[in-house]
Amino acid sequence: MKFKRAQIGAVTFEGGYHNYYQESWRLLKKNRIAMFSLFVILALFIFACFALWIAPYDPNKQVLANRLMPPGPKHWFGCDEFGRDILSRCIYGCRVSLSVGLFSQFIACLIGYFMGVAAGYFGKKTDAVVSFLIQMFSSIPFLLLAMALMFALGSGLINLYISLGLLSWAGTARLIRGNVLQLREREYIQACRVDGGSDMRIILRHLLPNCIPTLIITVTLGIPEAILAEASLSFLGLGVQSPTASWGSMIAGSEAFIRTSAFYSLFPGLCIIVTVMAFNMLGDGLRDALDPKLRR
Amino acid sequence: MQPILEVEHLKKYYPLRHSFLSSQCDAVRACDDVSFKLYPGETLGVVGESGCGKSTTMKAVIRLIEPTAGSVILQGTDFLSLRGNELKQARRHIKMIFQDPYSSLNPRMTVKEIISEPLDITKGYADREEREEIIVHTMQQVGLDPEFTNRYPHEFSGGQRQRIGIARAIILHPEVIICDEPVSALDVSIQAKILNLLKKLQRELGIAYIFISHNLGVVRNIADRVIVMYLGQIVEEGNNTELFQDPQHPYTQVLLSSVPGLSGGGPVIMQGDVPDPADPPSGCRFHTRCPYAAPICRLQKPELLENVPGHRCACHRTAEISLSGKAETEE
Amino acid sequence: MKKYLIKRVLLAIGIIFALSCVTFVILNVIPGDPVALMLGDNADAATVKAVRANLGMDKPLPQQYLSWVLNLLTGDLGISFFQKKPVLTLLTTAFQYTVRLATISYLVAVVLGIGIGIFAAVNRGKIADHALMALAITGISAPSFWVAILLQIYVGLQFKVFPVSGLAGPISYILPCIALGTRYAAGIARITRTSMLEILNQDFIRTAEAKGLSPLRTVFIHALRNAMLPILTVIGTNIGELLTGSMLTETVFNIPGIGKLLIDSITKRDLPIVQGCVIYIAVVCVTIYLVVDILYAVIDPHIRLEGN
Amino acid sequence: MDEYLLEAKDLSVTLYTERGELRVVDGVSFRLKKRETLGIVGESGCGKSMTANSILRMVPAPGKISGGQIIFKGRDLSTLPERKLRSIRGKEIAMVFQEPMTSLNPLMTCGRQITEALRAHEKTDAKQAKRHALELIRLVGIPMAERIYESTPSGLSGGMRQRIVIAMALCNNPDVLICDEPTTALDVTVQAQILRLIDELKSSFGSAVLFITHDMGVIQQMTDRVMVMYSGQAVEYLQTEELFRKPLHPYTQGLIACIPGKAAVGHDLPVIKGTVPTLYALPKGCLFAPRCPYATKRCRCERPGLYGAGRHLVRCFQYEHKEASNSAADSGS
Repeated sequence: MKFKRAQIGAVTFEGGYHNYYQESWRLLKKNRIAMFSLFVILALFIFACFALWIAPYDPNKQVLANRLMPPGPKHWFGCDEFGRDILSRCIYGCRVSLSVGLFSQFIACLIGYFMGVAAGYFGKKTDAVVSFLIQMFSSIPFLLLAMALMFALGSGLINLYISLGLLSWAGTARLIRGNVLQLREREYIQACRVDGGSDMRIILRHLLPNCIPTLIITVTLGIPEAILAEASLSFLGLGVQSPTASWGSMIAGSEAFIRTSAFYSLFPGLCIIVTVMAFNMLGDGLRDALDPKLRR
Repeated sequence: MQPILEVEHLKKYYPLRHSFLSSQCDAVRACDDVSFKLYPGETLGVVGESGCGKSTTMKAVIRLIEPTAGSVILQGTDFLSLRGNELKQARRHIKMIFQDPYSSLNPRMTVKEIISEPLDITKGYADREEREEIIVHTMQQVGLDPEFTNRYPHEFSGGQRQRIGIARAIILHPEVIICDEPVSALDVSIQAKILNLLKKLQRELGIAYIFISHNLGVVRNIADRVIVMYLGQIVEEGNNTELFQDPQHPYTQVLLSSVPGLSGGGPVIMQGDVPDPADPPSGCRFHTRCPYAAPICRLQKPELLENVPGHRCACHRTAEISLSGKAETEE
Repeated sequence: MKKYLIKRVLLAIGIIFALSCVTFVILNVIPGDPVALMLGDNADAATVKAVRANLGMDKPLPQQYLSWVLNLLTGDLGISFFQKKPVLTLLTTAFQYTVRLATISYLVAVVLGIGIGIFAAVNRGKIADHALMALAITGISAPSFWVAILLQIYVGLQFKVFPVSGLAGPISYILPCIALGTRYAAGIARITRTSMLEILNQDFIRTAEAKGLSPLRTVFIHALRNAMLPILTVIGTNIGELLTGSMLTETVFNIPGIGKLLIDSITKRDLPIVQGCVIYIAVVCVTIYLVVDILYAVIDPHIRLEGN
Repeated sequence: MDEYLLEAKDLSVTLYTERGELRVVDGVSFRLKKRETLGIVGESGCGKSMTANSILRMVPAPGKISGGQIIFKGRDLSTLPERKLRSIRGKEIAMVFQEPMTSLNPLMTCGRQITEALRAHEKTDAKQAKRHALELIRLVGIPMAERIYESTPSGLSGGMRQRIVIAMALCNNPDVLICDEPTTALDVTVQAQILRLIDELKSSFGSAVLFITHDMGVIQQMTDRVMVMYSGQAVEYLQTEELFRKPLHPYTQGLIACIPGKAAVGHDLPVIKGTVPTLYALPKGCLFAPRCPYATKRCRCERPGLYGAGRHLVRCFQYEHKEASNSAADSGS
């Protein structure tokens, strides 16, 4: 059994220019799972954007005659306890999940990047403060604080973006800080110093481009976490406001009917699992393609 | 001739926060009282084993790390006292070439962006056209095809990458370049090419090199004068031929004899490892491993004395050793 | 080691203190008027005023915070607004169930996760590896409350031995434990595999092989111990998440744990319990991290030095 | 045939990468006699380390031995079952690696790492193994053996670690010791110590040594015979003293000429033009032809075989019809 793997480095590329991202894209394209996930995610975005046209019914229209109707030709996913079409609600739920994922991670990524660079590059007291904040936020389950914050703020989409974003930047900041600490010692940064380059130049021209892969990966892997958190909060009644369709709140609604209508809880759950899995697998693929450890 | 770079009593101490092993010492003396002069157009080799402080010293000279004490006079001005824009302008005259051809180039920048960075920082060009011209000319000077300007470093081999690093260093026509192990990561055949390139550039541009290397063969080939360092101090300094053919300090003798294939005789085997720089030996720092150590060596620090003109050596027993060394070779 | 210990304990105390601030701000400052939050909009002014005086909320905020923290130090978390019992008593009773549930599921998850991870790493690239990792990624992507409901539907309701609600003997822990543990088993399996692969690629593994050691010995004696550090980190950092995960599971299975208590209190808007719960869990988590960090330092002496 | 301890016949190693198959070792043969030291020298990427690793079938993952035989004491190691091969690894053939800083387990005491190697092959009790290990630690020149035995490698210098690795390699009195760039990562004075140590131990243990390095000086000091490799092929086999006196292959000549310490001070070094070809696009003819100053049309389209007589073999058409040993004068220097 040979555990060690050969390093096939120092292979010069024959013909054609390859910058880092072209090369990463080439690697990603070869990864079938990641490409399939990307396709699924694009499809989900289309569902979310064009829900109005794609959804067969109005998600909030109650038809009491259709109460808990099992899946059939007219209602593929069946109907809920108010006779609302589950398929349509799932499609609209896509909007909530994806927007929560994207916006909260955008906020988290911004805070995380600046915190991380400040800590890693300037060091000393800034670093001490930021590191303490990072430690504090990562030593308490973020869903707990999110629950408290949502309890205080009240349910609603905007509040979800804010509370999930404000509470999940610690991971990004930690990674960026580590990244910057490593990069700071690179010889090309030293070369820039020898040339008289300013801190601003180093941060913008040298650090930022080298941190972007990390940011891409953390955002991609942060989105599924945020989606799961939103689902949990909505499941507990702390997420979106009541008529809004969210996968988590749909599952919460189905809980009372598990003995009679098993299908009800099945579909929203499948939606969550497919979405979260797609982001997770794309994130894994991106990590393989972008990881600076694997390539120079 | 007026020296272009004069370093006097340069010190760099790294404070140690926890000191539970060493009793009194509270700092790593990576560079301890180093003085030397560099003349225009010459190559000064700096040799020593890893951890001897040769890199630290030179990084302190170029202010990559701020020295603890001492002075650096570059072209008559005190380099260490410069601030802000003055420092930026003075940095045009002194550049550095790094060891690792992989980590010394930013992987997200094209060759052109890398080479032109010093130019852009100092705004050392009149217009866009002149900038292009300078870049192309510099690339040709170091033997790079100007067609490669828009490529990324990872497309190049180690030797070519080192050429890019050299191009970045010479683009502003500095008077001094510090070469920090520029060929250590390269294969012999490529090493030879880079050494030849450095020599060619020196002839054409009159640059003075400080050439740091642990490879004595390389230094033997390229240097005019050589400094030997041990645990943060200079132990011997002399011109190339003298130092290699008639080393005076016992450490230099051991070092030279250790290189297989460089000297005729077999190696002098020295006992033990380099001592911990945080807790260097008293007196002469080499006495713990020196085959000629006498009681005085442990007590008193030897001065760097010029016994032969142009040849300095820090050893209490120089006279006796050179005699006994000769006696041995005659046997 | 002593120095490191002291430093680490001080840090933990600092974090708990900072978290108490954050909790207070979230629950007392952000809502504007916490009493109105508790009583709802249509409470009459007199009642609001009485409740406010009763809870000490008519004083300025810094004073409120101070008295709350001072009470915390003596173990007094206040009185439940609706149940009229000391919060601490309610919390400790409920916490026993949570601990039992979390411990059982986590132990199984850790053992299973590490085992699967090692197996997958050693069989890198083979079908078993791909299948297990596909399972693992499904595991980390499935929301635990949904898994819990599926288990109720397809196991609990089919086989009467497994109750779907409440606690009745050890057997009733099985489904909640599966629901809670899956996600962590999957996560640990993934990190174990990654970590093992990285270590198996190190030079000293090659040395071990060149010595003529058996693959079993190489993997378990040489690789596993070195791979343990990142695995231990994930195991440690997941414990906090485990507590929140168990809240969801408790709600589904109707187990009177701390999660159920918190959710019920949130629904009833019983502020003292919510506040007490958050700070209680925060203290528990910080303590667990403290223990994990110390364990870490015992395994790898380098950490102690870096900590300085 | 019996006088040879280890014999590689037409050995090939291929890396099966996603971009195609790479022949990193291409038909290399060598023989190692008892108590002899054979050097393999070449630049990075020439396949010397792969050759070393292939002997104990330790080629890293996408690579495989794709042809040839490795005969050791009458058995072919390239086809031996894994279990039997394991009883040879570390027992009859041992290895010392390049990176002393990473080739020891950072969490295991040095002593245990040595006794483990001992006990993998011999049933000895813990006490005896410890005694033996301590003896070895002293033998490789480490002071305070007892303390080192109990400590993990973390505080040790590169030289010390390499001594531990050597102690580990020698603990079962191997017949063959494979040293893969054992001193490349070390300082010269420490290198001198380690080289002396290997030399001494070689004679006291009576092992044959296969010494892989890129340093011509080390080759000169350590080896009896040399195999020069270029792009996966052996291009020249010769006695070490001949390496510096009359190298025949143009590549070897170039390699010797460009060693900086040997050349005249201050002058430009002679260089080999061009660069090593990538393994993805090897030249059709002689692998060295694009860089060779003497290349003819034939060199560019035909691969030369090994020519010469006796112990001096050269992969170059110049020597096709000559007795290699007589042709030094023609080598065009």
